Amino acid sequence: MAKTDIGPPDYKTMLPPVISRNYGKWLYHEILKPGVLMHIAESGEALYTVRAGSPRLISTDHIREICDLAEKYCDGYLRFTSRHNIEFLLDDKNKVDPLIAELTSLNYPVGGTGHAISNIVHTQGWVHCHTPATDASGPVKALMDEIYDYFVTMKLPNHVRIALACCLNMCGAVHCSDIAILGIHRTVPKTDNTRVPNVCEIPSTVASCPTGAIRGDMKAKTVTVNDEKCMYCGNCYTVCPAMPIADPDNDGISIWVGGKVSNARSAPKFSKLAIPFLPNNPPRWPEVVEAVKNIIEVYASHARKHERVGEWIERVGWERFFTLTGIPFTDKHIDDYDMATETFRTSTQFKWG
Amino acid sequence: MAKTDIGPPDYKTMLPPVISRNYGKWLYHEILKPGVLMHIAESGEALYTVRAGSPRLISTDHIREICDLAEKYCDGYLRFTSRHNIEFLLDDKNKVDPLIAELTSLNYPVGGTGHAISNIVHTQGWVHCHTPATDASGPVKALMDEIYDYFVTMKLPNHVRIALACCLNMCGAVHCSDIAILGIHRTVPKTDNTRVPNVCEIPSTVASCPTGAIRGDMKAKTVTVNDEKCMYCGNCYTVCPAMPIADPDNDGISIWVGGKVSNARSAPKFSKLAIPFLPNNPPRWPEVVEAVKNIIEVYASHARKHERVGEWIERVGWERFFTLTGIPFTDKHIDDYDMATETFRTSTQFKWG
Amino acid sequence: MAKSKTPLLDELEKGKWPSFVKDIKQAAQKSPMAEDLLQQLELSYKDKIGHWKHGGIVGVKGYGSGVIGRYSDRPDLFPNVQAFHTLRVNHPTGWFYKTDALRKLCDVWDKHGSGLTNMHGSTGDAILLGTKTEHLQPCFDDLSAAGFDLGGSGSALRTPSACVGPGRCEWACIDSLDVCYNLTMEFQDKIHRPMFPYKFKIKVSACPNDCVASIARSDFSIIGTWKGKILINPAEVTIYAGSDLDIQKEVCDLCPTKCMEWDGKTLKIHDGDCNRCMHCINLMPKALRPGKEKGATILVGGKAPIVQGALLSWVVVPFMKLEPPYAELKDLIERIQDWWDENGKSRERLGELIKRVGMRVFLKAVGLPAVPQMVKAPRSNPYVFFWPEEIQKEVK
Amino acid sequence: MAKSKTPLLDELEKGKWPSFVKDIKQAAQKSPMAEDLLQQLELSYKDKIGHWKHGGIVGVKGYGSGVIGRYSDRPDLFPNVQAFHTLRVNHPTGWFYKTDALRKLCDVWDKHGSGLTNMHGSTGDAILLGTKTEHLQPCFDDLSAAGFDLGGSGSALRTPSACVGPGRCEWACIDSLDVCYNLTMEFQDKIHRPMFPYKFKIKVSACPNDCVASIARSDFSIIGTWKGKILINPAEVTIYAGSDLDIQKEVCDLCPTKCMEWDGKTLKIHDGDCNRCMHCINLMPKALRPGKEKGATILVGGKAPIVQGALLSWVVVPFMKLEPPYAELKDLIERIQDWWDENGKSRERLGELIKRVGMRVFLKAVGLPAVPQMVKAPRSNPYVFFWPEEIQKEVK
Ligand code: SRM
Ligand code: SRM
Ligand code: SRM
Ligand code: SRM
Ligand code: SF4
Ligand code: SF4
Ligand code: SF4
Ligand code: SF4
Ligand code: SF4
Ligand code: SF4
Ligand code: SF4
Ligand code: SF4
Repeated sequence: MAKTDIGPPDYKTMLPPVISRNYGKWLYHEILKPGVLMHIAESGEALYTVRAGSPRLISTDHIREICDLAEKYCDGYLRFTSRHNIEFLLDDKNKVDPLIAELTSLNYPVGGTGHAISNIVHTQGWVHCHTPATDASGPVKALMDEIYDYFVTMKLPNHVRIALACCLNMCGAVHCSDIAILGIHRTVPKTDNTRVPNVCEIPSTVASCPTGAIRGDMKAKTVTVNDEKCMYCGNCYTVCPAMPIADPDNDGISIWVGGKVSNARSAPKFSKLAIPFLPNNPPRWPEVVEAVKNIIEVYASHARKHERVGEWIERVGWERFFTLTGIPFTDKHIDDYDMATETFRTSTQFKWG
Repeated sequence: MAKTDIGPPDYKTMLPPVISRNYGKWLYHEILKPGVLMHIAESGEALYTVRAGSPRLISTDHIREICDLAEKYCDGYLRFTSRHNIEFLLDDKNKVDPLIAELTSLNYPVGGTGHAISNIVHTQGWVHCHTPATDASGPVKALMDEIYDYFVTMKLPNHVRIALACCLNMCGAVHCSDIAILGIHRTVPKTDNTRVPNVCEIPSTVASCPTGAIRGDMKAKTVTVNDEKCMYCGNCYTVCPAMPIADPDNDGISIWVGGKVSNARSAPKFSKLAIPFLPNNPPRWPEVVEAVKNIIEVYASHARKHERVGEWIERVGWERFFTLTGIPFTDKHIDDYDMATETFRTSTQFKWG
Repeated sequence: MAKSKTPLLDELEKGKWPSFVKDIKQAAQKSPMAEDLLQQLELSYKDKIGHWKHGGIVGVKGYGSGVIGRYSDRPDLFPNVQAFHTLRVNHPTGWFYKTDALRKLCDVWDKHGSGLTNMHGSTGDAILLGTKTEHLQPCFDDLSAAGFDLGGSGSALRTPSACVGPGRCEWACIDSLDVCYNLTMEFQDKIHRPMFPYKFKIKVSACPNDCVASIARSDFSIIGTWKGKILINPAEVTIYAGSDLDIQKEVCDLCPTKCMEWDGKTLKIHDGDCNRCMHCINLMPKALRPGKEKGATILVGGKAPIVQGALLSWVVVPFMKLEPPYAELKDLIERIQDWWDENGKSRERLGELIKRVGMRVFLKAVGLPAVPQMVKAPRSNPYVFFWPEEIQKEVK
Repeated sequence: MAKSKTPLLDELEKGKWPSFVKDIKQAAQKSPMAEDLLQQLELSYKDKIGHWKHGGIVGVKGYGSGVIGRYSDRPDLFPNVQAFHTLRVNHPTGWFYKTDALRKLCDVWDKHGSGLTNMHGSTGDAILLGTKTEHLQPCFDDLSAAGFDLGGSGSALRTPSACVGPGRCEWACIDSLDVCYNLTMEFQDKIHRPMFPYKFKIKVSACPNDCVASIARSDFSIIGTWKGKILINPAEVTIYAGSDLDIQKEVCDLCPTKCMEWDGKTLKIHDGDCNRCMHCINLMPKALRPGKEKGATILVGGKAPIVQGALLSWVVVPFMKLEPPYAELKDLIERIQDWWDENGKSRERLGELIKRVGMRVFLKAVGLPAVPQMVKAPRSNPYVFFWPEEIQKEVK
């Protein structure tokens, strides 16, 4: 039988020699051009990183192609980033441009560094999950095609981190992204009380509902949803398969903005609602692509250097954000969950728009 | 029978002629010296206001004395401020100094304007209320004696608004004051279940508890308090007289800082906990007086011009506030009520102290 | 010399600040009620505990509010304060008095009560501090004859109050005194006959300095503001530049929106970015004035912590013109109170009700449009409700 | 030319960004599973709905986690994805690979699965995307032989992840890779055998830039930081001064604590006021470096919104030295997990439990002292609990 609990391969066996030699002794770095980092160690040695975009959902043959490149240019050493880009790790500066040339010829985008838009952190969608309100890979591909230029250049005020999650579970980084694309349901789960007794546990189903919309009948082993209290989070479906919530006509996408993770300048922040609903329009989700592009462009032309999306919005005010982007403000933008009152304006300080 | 619903006297009949003439047509003002305002109207006319301190709890004879002064110096016109000071309204500059001289001889403090400490907004305490955890007029008098100088001068970075409330009902301005003095109970109400059935309504008593600590027995018409969930707010006592909470040994005072009401510069803010507990030590509450004085003095020597207490603390950080004042930080400073998580530090940005 | 009966309170006659103990003693010379209050208070100072019982319901004919019942828990020791109720007398708006009115008030109170007052209570009433049950009605009758009426208490509209505003202040953007008085007169019935789920407070400040703490201490906060450019008087700016005031450091650098520019000669304000905080105007009253188009921001929900935690009022109407007879304002107040009255639980303030059911439901019910000025930031949680009609609309 | 069976997905082969559709088609050349996935996905694009059923419980021997069960709801149309489970393979810390290891992974997966992967999943695993139930165990056996192991899923410790840290980054204040790997090895059992109330995530970033989103996406966030002075290299400052960088505007003015002074020649930092946000260091990597005394800030509670709303992690230990074998760190993790395990309800994350019972109770239970660094500001509501022993103490 196979050995268990061996854990992952020791990362030390995966490090290129230049890293092993200079581990923990890096002095500074420079971004030589989009997608190319140079790290200089105390020893004076240099490490060159070439970053290439990836659709993340990749075939084994695609991985082998990456391996081929790594073997050709960097002795077989590479890594992936926390945003799923590929990084080739070179110790020879002379190989950088040839590598980039070959990557380009193979249609790998080289970039994602500095004040760029990097890869979109995303999730499974219709490819593999059971609760999605939209696809993941599709909208990501459609959007990256359109904003490709921001990946291969560094002309934004600061980097813009985009994430997509296909349902409110928010696998990924959606709740703290500069721009987040979130699949949402908008109709109440359709409970099948003939199946509930067999596949669901009543108390945990009742407990799963954040707004207390579910009433359970312990004797009949059935549940009822109070439609007015349901905000379509789908959490009951996670717990009780007899409460499917997907609805092709009413599922779609919401857009969130202004989140961040780093502690640079301002503290980490949650993303906030910008657009409550856009329709699912496969295969290229034009409304979503358009909406995100608009936000990026308004940001690009109004933010000051080094301002993240959320920092820009906080400086000019959300009133102004809605005016500048032309996005309509609705009652849905006003929080009504448990800490809602914290978001209400408790001051006469505001702008007219 | 007396006429009802006549409402208060029409304020227009109470205005001095110089105000009636220039109503709504004021151009600017100057603070001529502590306690003396000069308002200039578009017409060029001037109104002089002389502000004098008051203990608020005053006898009719004291009011008559004020009337005597008003008649002597300002044709019988005066007003009280929203912080319970007395304002003499003069149209003749020459009468200002004689009025001040007489006020001084009668021991009226003249001041409370500009960057001063004005009167302490306060409540009933042991003088008239049924739920106090401390007295109101007593601590106010003891403290004002000690910080008198800040009332009659204008040497602070900005004005400092102090308020006192004798229980968590917070009659007055305690929840948004630069410095607030708040009476607190610290022990669970002593329920008298022999009286409960007669004097209390069970459902409203149960509902009165913010933390859900009270269980009611509808049949026996009695209530039980879960000691661990009780935070001694006394709200149940308001609703149910058979649940007295006052406790001479454990009642006392807590100190709160950094609140404000004006929209000037920063938005209005709540006061935050500085000192969870100080003992009730009548007649002069030395611990309380000392603690408040310390905070004022640290503020006076560290804040920048125009910074309110809360603005100063937010600039330097609460870590620094505790270091500078020497006040110990405890687990009681960390919120654990419904929006507690909003106050937790969600960033690596902080100071060491 | 006889030993004082109030050694603890005597300590509070010392010191420079005027002493309430002196006032109680002064009243005690005429009033046995005041004398017993003094003695009971001394006992409280000794015992470190209040000696009043839980209040009972007392009042005057036709009214449900305006009187706070109070009884001593030691009537054996202090028979004259066995009953010691306060009357809340509605103050003339802005707390302006002519002495003859004040003297009448004193005379009535010397006749019927302890001779002690609070000028004023923190809601704004003239508090007549302590009398016996049998004096309440005669006292009210005499007050009424003297032109005074009671203020609110209990689950009623409480006595509205206003900053001095146009009476003296150059920054008044609305006529706070008239608005307050007009509402007070309009809503006499709501003040005197409690019929709400809980108390309801209205406070009017004529500019964002909010000298009457409207945003913190009222369910319905009316705060003056303006649209358009801050008026600049360049000549006066130059004079300030020559004075002690450091315009760059004290004014521009502290402007919260950083929308001011000062080059040592000209002061420029990017008014589109200004959030009307008042700071620059406060510091340069001769040079700067609020803009010309004036009105009020309406905020609701403010209150102290009991039961759900303290709330500051929330913007619900960014800008409303306020001119007599204030029809739009009154209509909004009525709509809000009606909705609250119908939906609020007992002892649930307006802010708590909105917190419970959601701003969305409130706005729809009272017919106000959602605007970004209502929030500091849009929601961050994805728990968004859609109205049924919106869902149908999307389905093609 | 035959009409494409996937006209909708074909649209996503266009455009410059690498296309996942191409990868699925590539895999489909070898794998009928991948082919059926493609077709089912096309159907989803047509129907605008997913075609996967609610997952079932499948796995490998001895483990409770590492596999996500998945079944098609149209097995009639797509029999090859009737079962289509993913394996979560724990990545080498920092996502570093030598190609031979990667190739082995590919070979195993071609043998047993669809030939499709996610490199990587957003928790950090190498996701092997879709295979049949009967392949799970043999696939695991081959993975194990190739030196790989599964990551976490379900109510287990999830695969910890770390930023590249000392592997490449000059700002690393802790050895993020070693800490992460060490914890991963120490807690193998907790990763593979779900025994918690819900999932538990650990992420390690070696500085406050938090390149692994630790503060937002993990229950236990370890973030490198320092004490003492930022190291300044004045010669390099001078070089920056001569470059495009506007030190005053871009660096000093954006310092959140305004603790930097620049006179055109010398850069001064008032380190006591610095909150170590990294901004100045980020902009001037050659001139500025984190201070010498290095360690980590520990924060807990971060998570996505389900059920109680999203949380960012909260500071619970402002500074902890981190050196192998990380005894203090591991001990803290164990104490926290034990307390959570004992007190957490089913599907209640650590942050939600602390939110429910209060930070005060948490700190006492795990033995951490309260310090002001834990809060943005002290409480504003007066609902303060006292411990029974404190009350006794006060009574004299
Ligand atoms: C490779 C990677 C770490 C890893 O272990 O994989 C990485 C590497 C670096 N990060 Fe990062 N960051 C990486 C994800 C992140 C993330 C996480 C994320 O995006 O999900 C963050 C937090 C994002 C956020 O705040 O929402 C992050 C926030 C930063 C920042 C802060 C920027 C800011 O102003 O907020 C810096 C500093 C800077 O860029 O000046 C930084 C700086 C850097 C530096 C310059 C550090 C260094 O000296 O080596 C590295 C090159 C940056 C570049 O791309 O220009 N890194 N960095 C990750 C690359 C992801 C990618 O493929 O694009
Ligand atoms: C008389 C009074 C209004 C009334 O109707 O009674 C009043 C009158 C003035 N206030 Fe006020 N304020 C009065 C209570 C308040 C309050 C309410 C309170 O204290 O409870 C506030 C909000 C306090 C807070 O923020 O916590 C208040 C915040 C201000 C401010 C904002 C100051 C700031 O920087 O935050 C100004 C502007 C200034 O002082 O430069 C102001 C300015 C003024 C001016 C200069 C307005 C004017 O041009 O006439 C008046 C003289 C101020 C002075 O005392 O120096 N007034 N002022 C109140 C006097 C109370 C007292 O006896 O001390
Ligand atoms: C007299 C006065 C204090 C003072 O010394 O000035 C006062 C006195 C009492 N208040 Fe108050 N409140 C007074 C202004 C306030 C204010 C300030 C304000 O109105 O600006 C507040 C905070 C603002 C607010 O309303 O939120 C205030 C918040 C409370 C509360 C908490 C209400 C809440 O929703 O949080 C209670 C508790 C209750 O209603 O059961 C309360 C209850 C009480 C009671 C009636 C106690 C009771 O349950 O019976 C007190 C009667 C004392 C007595 O024996 O006379 N009093 N009370 C003030 C009224 C005088 C006046 O009419 O002018
Ligand atoms: C595969 C992955 C998305 C991806 O495409 O990368 C994923 C996929 C699923 N997540 Fe996730 N989550 C994944 C990372 C995350 C993250 C990001 C992270 O770990 O940094 C989060 C947000 C952080 C967090 O944990 O709070 C995340 C928050 C959730 C939640 C909400 C948890 C919460 O407390 O709010 C659920 C719901 C649940 O657990 O019932 C969830 C549930 C799920 C399930 C298991 C759906 C379910 O209920 O069965 C998804 C299985 C999809 C499938 O068919 O394979 N997933 N999930 C990620 C794991 C891959 C890996 O191991 O590397
Ligand atoms: S976000 Fe939702 S639908 Fe998407 S992978 Fe995660 S759990 Fe599945
Ligand atoms: S979808 Fe969410 S809100 Fe609606 S019933 Fe299910 S758990 Fe409750
Ligand atoms: S604060 Fe409390 S004790 Fe004091 S007057 Fe108000 S209700 Fe009474
Ligand atoms: S004092 Fe407050 S917390 Fe305690 S039982 Fe009474 S209402 Fe509840
Ligand atoms: S609120 Fe404004 S208008 Fe009213 S008195 Fe204060 S400063 Fe003047
Ligand atoms: S009112 Fe306030 S925000 Fe507007 S310009 Fe003046 S200081 Fe700035
Ligand atoms: S978190 Fe800090 S140490 Fe780690 S890679 Fe990012 S910048 Fe470097
Ligand atoms: S690290 Fe941040 S806070 Fe510290 S000096 Fe640099 S910019 Fe300022």
